[in-house]
Amino acid sequence: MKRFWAGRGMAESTFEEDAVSVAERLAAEALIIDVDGFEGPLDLLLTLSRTQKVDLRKISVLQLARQYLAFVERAKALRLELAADYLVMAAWLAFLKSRLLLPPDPEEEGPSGEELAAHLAFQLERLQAMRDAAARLMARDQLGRDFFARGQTYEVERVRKVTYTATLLDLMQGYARTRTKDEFRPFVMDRDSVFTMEQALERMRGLIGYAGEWGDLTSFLPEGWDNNPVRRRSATAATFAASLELVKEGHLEMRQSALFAPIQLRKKD
Amino acid sequence: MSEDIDPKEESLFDAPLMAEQERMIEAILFATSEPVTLRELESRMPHGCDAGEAMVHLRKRYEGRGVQVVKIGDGYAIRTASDLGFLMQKETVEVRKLSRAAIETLAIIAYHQPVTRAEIEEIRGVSVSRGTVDQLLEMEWIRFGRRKMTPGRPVTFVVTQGFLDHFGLESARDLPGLKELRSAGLLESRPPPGTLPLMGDTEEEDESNEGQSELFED
Amino acid sequence: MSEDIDPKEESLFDAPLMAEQERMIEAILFATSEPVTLRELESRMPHGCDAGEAMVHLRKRYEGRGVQVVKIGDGYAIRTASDLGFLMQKETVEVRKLSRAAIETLAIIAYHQPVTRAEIEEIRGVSVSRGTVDQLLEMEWIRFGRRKMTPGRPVTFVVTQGFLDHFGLESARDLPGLKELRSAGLLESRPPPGTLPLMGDTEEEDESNEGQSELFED
Repeated sequence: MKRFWAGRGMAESTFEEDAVSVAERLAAEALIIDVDGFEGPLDLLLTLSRTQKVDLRKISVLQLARQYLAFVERAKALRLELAADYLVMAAWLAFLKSRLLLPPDPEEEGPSGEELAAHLAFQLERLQAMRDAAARLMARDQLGRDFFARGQTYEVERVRKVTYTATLLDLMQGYARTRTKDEFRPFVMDRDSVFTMEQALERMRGLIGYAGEWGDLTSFLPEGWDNNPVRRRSATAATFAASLELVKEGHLEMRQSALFAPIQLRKKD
Repeated sequence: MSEDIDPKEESLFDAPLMAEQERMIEAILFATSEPVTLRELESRMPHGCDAGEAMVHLRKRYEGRGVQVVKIGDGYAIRTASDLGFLMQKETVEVRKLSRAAIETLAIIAYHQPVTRAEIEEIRGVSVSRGTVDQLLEMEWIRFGRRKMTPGRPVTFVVTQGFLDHFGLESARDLPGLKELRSAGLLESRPPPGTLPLMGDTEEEDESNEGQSELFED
Repeated sequence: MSEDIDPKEESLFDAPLMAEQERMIEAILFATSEPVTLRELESRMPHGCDAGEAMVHLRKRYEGRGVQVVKIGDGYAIRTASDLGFLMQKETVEVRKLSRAAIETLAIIAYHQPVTRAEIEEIRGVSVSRGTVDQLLEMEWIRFGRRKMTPGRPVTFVVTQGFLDHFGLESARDLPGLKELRSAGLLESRPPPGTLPLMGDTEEEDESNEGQSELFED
């Protein structure tokens, strides 16, 4: 196939340079009307290749590239928006065209124009083959249309066993559900910044022995907990709650002289 | 019609051969869930068929076979021979959909195996009821794996061959990851009620991929 | 009863006679709409039965009849003869209309299995549209195969027994035109020389070379 491409490529470069026929232009115009009907550039190329009326194995990729580029040009002239992948293909085909037309540069790395063209032809042939295969498949006799399964499956009343079932989709969606639930998990407070009432109670029990005189609640806060507001609030709340607990137990007295005034504590004798 | 037409030629335009008619009623009785009357049979067969006569042949053909053509009211149906009823016990299963809790638990076991109960609870965010695990064990979709080498040496759960068979998987490794589920359009197209669309949370994905390959290394 | 023990009576404790076994599998197949494997059949039959041999007899018996015993993957099922479909308008279920993309994707999976999503996209030249794969999964015509042993270990798709059943195929090897396509090299996944702009995910491009004909190897 490679040899074939080499010969063809050279011949065309000599005689057919940029000779886009009127028929091709007309064909491109007709296709543009239907641009939404194509499933991507490969599908469009396959449709264009049919105008060559040859076996896909003998198709002229150079000619095809010209047809495609003509199509894109027409679309531009008509100010039609083409999806990006159509333009990517156009750029690639323009590159391929230049490779096919220029004599091969022995210095240059990478695949030759003929190799690239052969691969594109292979892709088109394979896509066409899959379409034909799909058509043959759908033309087969089908269950429930041409042949039939048992209408009545057996039912016996005597034994009744319950089984549970689930489909693969259920399973996968169930998993996705649990994994995405992370975002909903109830807020768990960062324990680094929480001074618990249990901690405060333990601390206060140790301290009240020394609290013979009225002292401000804030002076009972643990060390290092007043440097940031979150920690300070937590420590204050816990210490206050612990103090109330100790008042209830009869170990402590509390007072506050006015609304929002400092809260004071002392040991109860 | 002229007298001298060969009766054989006439038959080309007549009803199909009796053997054909017998095939026809056989196929209809097989595919139909309810008993079928002779009238219904004839209305579905080509013009001129005699379902009654075909039925006589068909019933004879099935005499002594594993299934029989029986008359039920005005209709006919194919039924299992009564002496073979014992073979049919498996057909009487009632199939119910697995509960959401069970599906989620099962999914977590499949994706994270071997996994402990505590780990399942951590992932689901709720405690796993005993009944759920028992049900999955009883269905033989999960079984106990090796104990974890962590304090308390908790038991782990893994999925069984029966699980793989049911879900048409060759191994639990073939289950698609979150990223693949999403790119295959399996998540967006029908989001289960009450779920947020999946965010492009790549960190989470990496985590789950990592976890998975780790778990499946043997 | 006579004093001499008849050898036939002894056989009560052996496997049933082959004619009996044939009746049994006939009854089971008639009662079930899904294909049943020989193993399943034997698990339901008395000990010592040979479902395989009984199947040979049964298939012969139904040759040319209105219903036939067909092989589908590993299983067997009874289906109506396809030339009698015209009698069945009543039973015809409206098969969900598949889009052209879905049909092509299905064909590519059937002929190229196990195949990755990236390979499907390479063949079709467009990305697999959302919903196509999950529609095929939901119809239970495709399922996940083994992951490819290539970077990223992408999931693969293969066709199911349900697919074979629906299209009356005994195995994926019997797909129409498979041999011709293979000998024409059209089922190969040729690496593109350099880069073509047609691929789906660039990261997955290079994975298409291995394991292609795994399922079809004889």
